[in-house]
Amino acid sequence: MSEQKKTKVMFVCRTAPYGTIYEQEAIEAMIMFGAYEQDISVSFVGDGVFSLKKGQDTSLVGKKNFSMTYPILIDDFEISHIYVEKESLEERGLKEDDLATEVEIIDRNTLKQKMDEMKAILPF
Amino acid sequence: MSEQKKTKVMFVCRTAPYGTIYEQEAIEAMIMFGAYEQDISVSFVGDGVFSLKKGQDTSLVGKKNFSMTYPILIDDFEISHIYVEKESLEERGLKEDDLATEVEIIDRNTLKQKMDEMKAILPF
Amino acid sequence: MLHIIKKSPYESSALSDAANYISQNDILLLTEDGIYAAKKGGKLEGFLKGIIQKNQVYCLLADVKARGIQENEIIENVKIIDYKGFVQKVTEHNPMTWS
Amino acid sequence: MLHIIKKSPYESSALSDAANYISQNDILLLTEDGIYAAKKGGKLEGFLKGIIQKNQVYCLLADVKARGIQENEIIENVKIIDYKGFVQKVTEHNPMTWS
Amino acid sequence: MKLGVLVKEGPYMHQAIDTAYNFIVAAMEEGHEITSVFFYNDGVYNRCSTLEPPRDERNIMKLLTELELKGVRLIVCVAAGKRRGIVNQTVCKVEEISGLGQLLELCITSDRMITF
Amino acid sequence: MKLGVLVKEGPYMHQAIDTAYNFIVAAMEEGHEITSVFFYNDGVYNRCSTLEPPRDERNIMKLLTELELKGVRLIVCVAAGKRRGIVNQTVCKVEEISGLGQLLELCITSDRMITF
Repeated sequence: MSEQKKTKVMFVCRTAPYGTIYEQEAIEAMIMFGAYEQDISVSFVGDGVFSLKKGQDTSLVGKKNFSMTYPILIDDFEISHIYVEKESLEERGLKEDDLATEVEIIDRNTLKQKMDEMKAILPF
Repeated sequence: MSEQKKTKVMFVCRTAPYGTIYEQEAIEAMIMFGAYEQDISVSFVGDGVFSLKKGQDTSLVGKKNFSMTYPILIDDFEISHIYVEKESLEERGLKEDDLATEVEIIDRNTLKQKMDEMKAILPF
Repeated sequence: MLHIIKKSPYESSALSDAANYISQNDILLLTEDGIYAAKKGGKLEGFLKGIIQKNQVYCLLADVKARGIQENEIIENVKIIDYKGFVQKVTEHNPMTWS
Repeated sequence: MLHIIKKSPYESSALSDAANYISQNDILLLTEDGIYAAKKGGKLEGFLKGIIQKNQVYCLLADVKARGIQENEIIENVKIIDYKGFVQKVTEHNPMTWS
Repeated sequence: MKLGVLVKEGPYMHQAIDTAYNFIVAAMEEGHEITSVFFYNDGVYNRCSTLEPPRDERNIMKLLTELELKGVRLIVCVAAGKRRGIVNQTVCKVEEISGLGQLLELCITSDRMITF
Repeated sequence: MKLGVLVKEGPYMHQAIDTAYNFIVAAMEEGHEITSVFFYNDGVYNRCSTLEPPRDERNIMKLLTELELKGVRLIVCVAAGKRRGIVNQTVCKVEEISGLGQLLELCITSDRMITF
């Protein structure tokens, strides 16, 4: 399929991990989507940025730690971009160092421009 | 059963109607509880006060209008008290006139004192 | 873009989160419990008025009526549309739901 | 009373609603996504510190760890307790969950 | 236009499926095509075959059957369904169960994707 | 102490049942009695008999069976269950289904009621 014909889809992740299943099921969808050779990107906005916090240890709550998946989304699952909103990080007292994986930290206006280019936006 | 032995239970309704089912299922529980001759009260706090707004017409959303039940909770279903928090009404621009039924409008501190007397609090 | 809100602004950050992403030519649609943002006299009235100065704001008739809000209780310049109007807005703008 | 919070203060009004009802001798327990209220450096740090000045505030160890928050990232004077500590607080105070 | 629909919340608990239903009916009346309705997260519960709401309340199963009869394709995510117990024995129609690839397919083939 | 538990959210979607489970285990270890666990609202989904979570994920049905074996009584609200399709054919145990009066009974007989 030629580059031009790829469909641009963005997951917009706005929820914190573990309190609800949204983030986990969003990742499950990202992984499946990666296999179809489209242009899939992921953005973290609002409480979604907490999903990337490093050092997660879910042993005492009895849940699966899915934060391990973020570092391999791009290389193993063909996700095009992982964007994180700068302002949301700052409001929550998080720095780049606090994140479990390498991401593109961009400001709201820049992220909005990316959203405007999408064919479909999937909020989680 | 003597007055002293009645169990004091309070429903604390904090959610707006129709967007979620919490208020409707709270009412269903209130109606059942009324039959057991205990001391059941209901309080509306935060967005819960919107449940009492008069003039609800659910015909276009296809849902049941359950606001008709509030005016008969005390007389028909033996609920002891319906309290509404004054500050929550004010913050939402609602006056006593806007409500679908007669209630006891009390301030936060007074409502808190009532809560402190309860054996069980059921949040909805 | 069409920004769709379905939670109450008094209990959820959905509207204020969305507000950061409403750029020129974007429109806002209040549905379900999001309707309460359009009610006059509440402490958040000023917030919605700020958005209205720059962008078109709509609210869904069926949800307004369900919640007992009369037309004269709706903040000025918020337009009321029905489900067909909702459909039309979706055809005109790419939708994003802030839930 | 024991006030239990399980939603993030950044997206839900649960904590600020509860704060209106925390009277003398009441205690606050942060669980699940409520944990984020106890994280240092966020824009809501001042809000929790206001509560701590008058009331005991606890957070649940299992939820703190799950969310990758280290002990030194927790606001001072917030006490960390495990599920047994949670149970003990419930036996000492009548619980109310603000969800 | 071709409109794809994603439903993420369960029946009765949230208004999502009611709003989606009314939106879809209006869209079809206006001559638009609904490419499919994909049920994800708690949305899969909308296709549980044993819903028994009180008689004076709307029956969401019937509303969705009505859409099906008008030609709307309903798809229940297999993974989200299994996790919640919406499987072959409990789903309205076994043929509705499908994978997440169908959601991406919807994004590709629809002019607009809307989430409820 | 006698502790009554009310669960209002469904499995996997929310953390409520996980927190409730860990709370109950800790309470029993400390010698407290769990009067019952009452499932209301979406909480009724926790007792759906067909949950099939992935193998590397916790199985909420098994966790609840474990509590039952320790003597904890589980009660599913009949009205909330019917509305959502958790009925005789789909619930883990038919005997668990009961009315809202049981919730009030719990308030009366428990020293504390806690909601998850």
